[in-house]
Amino acid sequence: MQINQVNLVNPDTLPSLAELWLAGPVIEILIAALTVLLLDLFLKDEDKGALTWISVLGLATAGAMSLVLWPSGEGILFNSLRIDGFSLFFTNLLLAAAILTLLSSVHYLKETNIQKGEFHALILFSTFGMILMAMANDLILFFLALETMSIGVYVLTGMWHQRSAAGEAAMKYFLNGAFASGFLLYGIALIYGATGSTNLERIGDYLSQNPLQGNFLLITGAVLLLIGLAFKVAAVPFHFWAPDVYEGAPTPVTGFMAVAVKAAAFAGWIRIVMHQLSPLEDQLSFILWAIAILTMTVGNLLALTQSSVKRMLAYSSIAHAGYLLIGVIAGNDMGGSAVLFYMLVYTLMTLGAFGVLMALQQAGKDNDSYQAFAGIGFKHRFLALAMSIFMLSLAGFPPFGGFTGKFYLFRSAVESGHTVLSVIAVLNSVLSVAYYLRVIVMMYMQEGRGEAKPFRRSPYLYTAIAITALGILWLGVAPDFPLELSRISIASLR
Amino acid sequence: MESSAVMESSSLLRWILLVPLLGAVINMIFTSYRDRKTAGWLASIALAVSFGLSLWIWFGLSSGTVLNDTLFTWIESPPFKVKMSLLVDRLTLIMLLVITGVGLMIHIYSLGYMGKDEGGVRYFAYLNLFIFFMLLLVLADNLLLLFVGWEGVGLCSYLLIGFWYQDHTNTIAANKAFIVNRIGDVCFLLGLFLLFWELGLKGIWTLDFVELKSHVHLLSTGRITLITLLLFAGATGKSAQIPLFVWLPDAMQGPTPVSALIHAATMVTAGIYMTARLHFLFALAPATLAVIAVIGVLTALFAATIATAQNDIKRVLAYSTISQLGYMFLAVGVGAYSAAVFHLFTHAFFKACLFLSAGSVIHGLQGEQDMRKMGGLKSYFPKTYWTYLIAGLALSGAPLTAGFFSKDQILWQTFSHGSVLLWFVAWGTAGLTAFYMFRQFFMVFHGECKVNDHLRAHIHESPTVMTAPLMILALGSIVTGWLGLPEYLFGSAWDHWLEPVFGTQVNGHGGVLIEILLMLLTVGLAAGAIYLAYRAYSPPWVGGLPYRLALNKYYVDEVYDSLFVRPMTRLADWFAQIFDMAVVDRFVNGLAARVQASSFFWRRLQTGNVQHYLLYFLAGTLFVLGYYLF
Amino acid sequence: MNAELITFYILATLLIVSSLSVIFQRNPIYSALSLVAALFFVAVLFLTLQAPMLAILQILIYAGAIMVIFLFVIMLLNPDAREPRRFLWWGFGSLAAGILALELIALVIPRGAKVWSGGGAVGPDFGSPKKLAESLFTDFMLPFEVASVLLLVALIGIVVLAKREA
Amino acid sequence: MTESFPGILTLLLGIPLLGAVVMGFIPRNSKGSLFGCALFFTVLDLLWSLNILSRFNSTLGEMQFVERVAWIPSYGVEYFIGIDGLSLFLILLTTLLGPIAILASWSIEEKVKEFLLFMLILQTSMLGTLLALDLFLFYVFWEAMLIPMYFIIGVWGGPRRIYAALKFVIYTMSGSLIMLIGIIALVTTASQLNQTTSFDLLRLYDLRLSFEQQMWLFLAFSLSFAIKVPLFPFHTWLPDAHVEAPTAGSVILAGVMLKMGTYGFLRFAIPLFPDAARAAAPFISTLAVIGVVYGALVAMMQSDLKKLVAYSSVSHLGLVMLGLFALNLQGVQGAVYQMINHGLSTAALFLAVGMIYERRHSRMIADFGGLWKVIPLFSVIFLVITLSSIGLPGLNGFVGEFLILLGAFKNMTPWAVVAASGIVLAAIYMLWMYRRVFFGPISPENQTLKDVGTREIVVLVPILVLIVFMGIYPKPILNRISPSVEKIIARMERPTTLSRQTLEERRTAEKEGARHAN
Amino acid sequence: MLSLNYYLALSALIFAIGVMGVIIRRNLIIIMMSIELMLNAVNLAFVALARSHGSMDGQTIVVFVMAVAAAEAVVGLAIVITVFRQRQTLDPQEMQLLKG
Repeated sequence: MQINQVNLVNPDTLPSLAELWLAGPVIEILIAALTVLLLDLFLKDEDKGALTWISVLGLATAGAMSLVLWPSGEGILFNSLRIDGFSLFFTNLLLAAAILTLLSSVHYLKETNIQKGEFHALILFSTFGMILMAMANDLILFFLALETMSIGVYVLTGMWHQRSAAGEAAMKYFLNGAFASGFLLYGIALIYGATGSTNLERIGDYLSQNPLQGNFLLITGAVLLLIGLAFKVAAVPFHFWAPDVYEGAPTPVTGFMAVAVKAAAFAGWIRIVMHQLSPLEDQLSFILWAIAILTMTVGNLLALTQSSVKRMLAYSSIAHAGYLLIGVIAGNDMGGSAVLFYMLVYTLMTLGAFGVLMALQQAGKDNDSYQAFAGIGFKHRFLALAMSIFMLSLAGFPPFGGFTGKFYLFRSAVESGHTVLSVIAVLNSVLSVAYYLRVIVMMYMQEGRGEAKPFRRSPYLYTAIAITALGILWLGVAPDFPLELSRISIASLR
Repeated sequence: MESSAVMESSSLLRWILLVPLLGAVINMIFTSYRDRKTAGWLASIALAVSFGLSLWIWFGLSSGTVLNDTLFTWIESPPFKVKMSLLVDRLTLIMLLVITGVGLMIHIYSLGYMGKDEGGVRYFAYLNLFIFFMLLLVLADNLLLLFVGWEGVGLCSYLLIGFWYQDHTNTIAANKAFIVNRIGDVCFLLGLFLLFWELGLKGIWTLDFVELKSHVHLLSTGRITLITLLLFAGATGKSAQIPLFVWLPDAMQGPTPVSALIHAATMVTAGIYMTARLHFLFALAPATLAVIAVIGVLTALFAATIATAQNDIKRVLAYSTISQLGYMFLAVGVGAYSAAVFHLFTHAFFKACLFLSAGSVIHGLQGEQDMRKMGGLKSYFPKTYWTYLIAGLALSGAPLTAGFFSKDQILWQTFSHGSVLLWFVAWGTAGLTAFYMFRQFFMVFHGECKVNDHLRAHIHESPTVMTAPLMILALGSIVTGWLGLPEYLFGSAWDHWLEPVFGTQVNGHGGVLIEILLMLLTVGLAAGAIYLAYRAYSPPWVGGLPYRLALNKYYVDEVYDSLFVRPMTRLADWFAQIFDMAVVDRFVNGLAARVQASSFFWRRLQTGNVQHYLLYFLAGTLFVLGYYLF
Repeated sequence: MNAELITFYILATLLIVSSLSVIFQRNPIYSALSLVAALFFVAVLFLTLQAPMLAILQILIYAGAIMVIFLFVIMLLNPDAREPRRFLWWGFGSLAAGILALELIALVIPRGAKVWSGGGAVGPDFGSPKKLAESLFTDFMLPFEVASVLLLVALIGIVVLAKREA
Repeated sequence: MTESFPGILTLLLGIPLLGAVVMGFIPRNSKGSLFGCALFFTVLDLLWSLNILSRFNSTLGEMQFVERVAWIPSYGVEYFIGIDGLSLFLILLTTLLGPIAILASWSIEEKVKEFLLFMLILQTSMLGTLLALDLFLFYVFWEAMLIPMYFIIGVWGGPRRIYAALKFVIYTMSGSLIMLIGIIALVTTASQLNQTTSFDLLRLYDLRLSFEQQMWLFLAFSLSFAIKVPLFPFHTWLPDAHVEAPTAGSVILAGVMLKMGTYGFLRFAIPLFPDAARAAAPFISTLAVIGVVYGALVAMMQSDLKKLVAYSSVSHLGLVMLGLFALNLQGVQGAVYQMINHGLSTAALFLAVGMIYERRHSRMIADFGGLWKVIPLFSVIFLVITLSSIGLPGLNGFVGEFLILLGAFKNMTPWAVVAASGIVLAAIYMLWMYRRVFFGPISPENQTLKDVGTREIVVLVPILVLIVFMGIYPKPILNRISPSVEKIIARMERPTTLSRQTLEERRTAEKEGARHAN
Repeated sequence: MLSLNYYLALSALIFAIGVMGVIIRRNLIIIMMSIELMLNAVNLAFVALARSHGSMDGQTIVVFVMAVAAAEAVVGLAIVITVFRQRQTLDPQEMQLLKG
């Protein structure tokens, strides 16, 4: 009887085929994920290499579809998804991150006995969640997508059974994540309470039509939402999970977390906080400001004295979240596009760096201390060169993408009058130079203690590293095209 | 250099300069391929050419003509512009002849003196280089080019003092000479800057002597006083006056011909030359002139007293040089430029002769310089003895010698200038001069021979190549004086010769009678002093406090050491060892360390306990919410 | 005081007490049972808010399904019930939580701003399964689908995590 | 007079880079051909720069051989390079020192290929810094310089190389990043005033900023440049870097890199913010003069030859700074001239010290003495360099020092007087060092040292020739410098900035305009 | 009809109790139950707000929250089981391999 009643719903309100077609890229990822899951059951162990190809193919197809299919500025499926340049940008960014992660993890998985089928499927599902986060035009959809992504990543973190740190990391991540989800959800509830809707556009309408001064319900909601997002990007003081989890997780997952999760969260940050909640800018700016400064300072300060490169990269990713927040604070279009551009650069730099860490992995164990890098500079030139590029780019040296990105971020901050913020960021950059260069010191200026055995030659991994390194160079030397892309993407939000 | 002087261009001038430079360069480049003898002859010939050219000019230069040779623009930074340009007037010509003439003698002498030294080639290269810079100094037509020569001769002096570089005392002396000179040079530069900009304020942008001369009257007296004082401070360095004289005695560490050429005849007189060259400027600053006169006479007295107590044959002569330079500055101070230059001229001869004679003795004694270990050498050095005597007499102002006329003129000018006190001190100093000179003479050539037996067997008179220049210089020590006879005799050819440069010197009050009286007083004093020296080879006050003071050079070196050198090195040491590391660098490194320490500190928050993390999370939330509550 | 309010107070007290009991029980099983009680009281509160369908779901899903898993895991692991209690830490925790409650209440209870006043009129079928379904399959169709993916992911997750090594 | 894009300056930049690419194809173990390749390309670059010199129009103060291509249009960034009298000779200095430094590194046996690659990249980035007329481009090159230098010090340096390299990079970077904010703020302000975003230096010159803005921006820029110079008290990275760097590194560092700081002041900080520069002149001059005296005093007490030379650089560059902030033709021209002088003489000193080090494996002054006896030719060369460094008239150092002091004396007499004492102090420490190394009795372990070989003579002679030539005939150089300097001076003397009030008015008007547009 | 404020206050209180449980308890399972409490508090708020707005959205959302809660609970418990297998404890404070 219930079912009949549902059927009574006016068919016109049901999504048309065209709309579903527009959702094709997202669905395509799901299809790929399910295919992988199914095939995993039937394939013999030695044939499981095919899974990588299927996943990559699926992701690439999704990307291609998105490029071909997506027009600009449409809301589909009851206006809960928005298809615009911004979605397009993040979709492809996230797909690229996923592809690179999969490519670089091929040998890692083999060495560590992590179940290949599930790993691929989970990466795909998480990517699906992330893309929805970037596209979501509805807070509840956003929350669900975020949970899809999170649960996928919790599991990925804990997948490596032999390593007890992985279980611990998963536990920490999960507890923190669930805790933060609670706050996020509470924030959504309050916003819903204040505005009567979870749809971003309707919230936007409400904000533009009603006085905001003293509307504490709304502000509290926004703040709690902010905290939830801050947790996801590992902003201080909601960052404590990050170093432990990044260190404990399998390296490919760490890279994926550091990049894709952060990117998706920033997508939400831009679409929700920067764009739809922009009328609240005055109320939120101080909090954002404080969080940004704390984030970069704490991230850089604590990265300084780490002895594990992996953990250093974890702190460095915290610091970078702080830099990215500068763009959010700037609040103008330039700030938004700076975040997008920097996100792109950051993705390449960080994935590349974690890729090199994976290459150093030995005999099923992570080999991520600074010592592991000692003396590889003139023995394994390609890896060392790539790592140098990543480190220099992370530190913000020209002519690498990291510099261009930072430049753009600072520029947006100065333009919007936040010169002090950018000065603090710059001082932080100086701090960061110390620990990034320490890796280079290890590689080129110190002798290895005979630990560095011949690394596994993994064509996939090396390809991924080469792609990221070249990408960084490209973004540093000829950034015009991606800059223009990021600018168009941000403009499409309006 | 009257304003009416005719300017003539002559490209001859540059060759006077370039030939010695060429000699120096050739010798320098081929140091290792050339034997000493060829090098020496090459150097001497180069100088001879310069000398010849100078003579040529001397014969050709008519009264009131100034020769000019412009090579190229050197430094240009509008409105500042300085040319590489040479100028010869009569003053320059005198200097040219002194430098090339006396220089030639000393070169020839060096052939014998340095003939066996292994660094002979280098020596002659340096010597020629020195001549080049000295000629540049006197030929320069502007103040900056003069300064180039000024510093250049300092360099050569440095190189030559430290010629025997393997001995630390030599090179320390060389450094001292250069650095003390530099202090003066800096003052000189500052004076030059001041002059340039002050004139610039009046719209005149120049450092050319000719143009300066016609424009300096635009400046205020106060400014000129400051400028001239600074320039004079430069001169005290180069010409070894109080307070910067300390380097000259030490400079005697160089080879003796070098002492003769650089530290007696030419370089040290650069200060005199400079003031004479800029007499139009100094003339406008009576206060400066007074300072110069006082410093000059004090230096003369001071150095002379020290000379009476010294036992090193060359040091006596060195202090004597300082003292004589003091006389010259006294002359400058009382406005008697012509007399100053005249004394410079005669002094070049007899002091060079003295030094070379002393060198001859040292050479014969295989390097012994302590007069207490000499004595009775008359028979061993028959020629040197006589040249030494003649030059010594000239220095002491014995009648009819060169020194007699030139020194007398200074004394008379001082007196007639109205400064009786200055005259009196200068007069007394003349007595001291005769005393120390003949104390030295008697200690070296008379009395009992204290040379040890081993050495005595090898004592020999110097070869002709050394004694011939001695004799020529000795001759010069007598006849050059006759160029400047007093008014009451035949009048001074010298003053007439220099009239185009300095104008007519007006020597006012007094009169012939007083002049002759004063002259007699001087001669008498000198004679008495010589007698005293003959009686007691050492001063009667040996052992007394004044003697000890004089023997130890009034502890000036020590005083400077504790006043300037040691505080500075201590300060430098403190800067280098403590301040730079413990303050400046510590600040930088300390900051880094502080950051690192705080990194370790804050890392402790990351306990690994997940519930701590959650509490921090909560605390963050509470703060954020609290911000909106309050 | 009307009846509604009294009911509310009673339910609230019960809910708070059972919630506190969840976190203060030493034995996880008692905690779990307290949680069931708490969930039940929430369901009753749902009823007072005209959400009958949700109340049913609450009891079915939460008390029925989720809590069973909890109890199952507790039995499976049979953890040592003795848990060290550190009072300083408890003090911190309770203080912080107390402040949180105060801050939330202070912020959420609107001070003077009359954005809305509770209790608008609603239709009689408000909260009915039909209404819920309508909402679920129109405006929230995509979230619904995503929720299914979410559950699938969770499924894969537990398989991956809990399966023992071969 | 804009040239078409790959013009002669681009070629100048490109030749070393091309060399680096070509070198990529040379096998790692053939040291000879690696060096040959590096030398070929650096010498080619030198010849090309001489070609530029010959085509340079000495009467113009404007930029010449300008090339301008859009690079990142969305930033408003252009590839905009050009050359004028200020940069011309620094460029020649760079191209000259390039092959010399490479030739001087012959003794490097390990990792030759990488070393030469870094040298070539360094060359390009230094040239780029000097050529760039776009602030962004400038900054890119400015920072890019650090990387190869970091490697050169860190990999091929002495025992404390890591510390030194890290200190060098971090110290320099902390300054330059502040400058980055300065650049951004400047461009942002400019774009608010002009409605277009451009990093074009020449257009930014015409910007009229309020005094307060100028002051802040000047501060940001000067901090970066002051660290690079290095101005007292930001100098402590220098001795460490110099001591630890290999010879070629020291040569480039002292010869070219330090000039980037002073060049930065001259090209950017002073003309962009003339009022602030004028107001800050006493302060900066004070630091400069302290640097002159302090550097000299500290140098005096050093027992390590390289450290001594390093501190002498502090002293010398203090003088250059004084000249720059004399803000008159003589001072600035002298400063530019002195930059080149210092580049030559200090580079030569480091080369010479490197040569001794190769022979004796020590840089301690105390280990030497009486070297003249065994290596007279080397001693003479060293003497000439020493004399150039202490500013003996007739050698290059004098011309620069003289002009600087002359200029400084006019505008800031007391500073000039104190700085003049630096001349005395320079003589003291240099000659003292010279005496202790080359004079005195010789110790047995120094008996067997070899005099300079052909390669070393080839390395040193060009510098010596220039030292003498520039001392005697500076006119062709000064003539080419002065029009550009005059332009800067003229810029300093243009009517001062708009009053703040007008500026505020203008800004509010713009804001309103923007609001209406929305 | 009661004022919304009562429900919101109650929700906040329960949320805080949940938070408190998460922080102070040293048993992973109880911590997870506390998280469930937090989510229920939010649910309560949603339903109350839905009622006051008169819109069904809030109630629908609660359905999703339940789904999320279920998913989190199972995954969380799976993680707890893994960790327990490795460490034989449920005390999060004894899991401090990763720190600094």
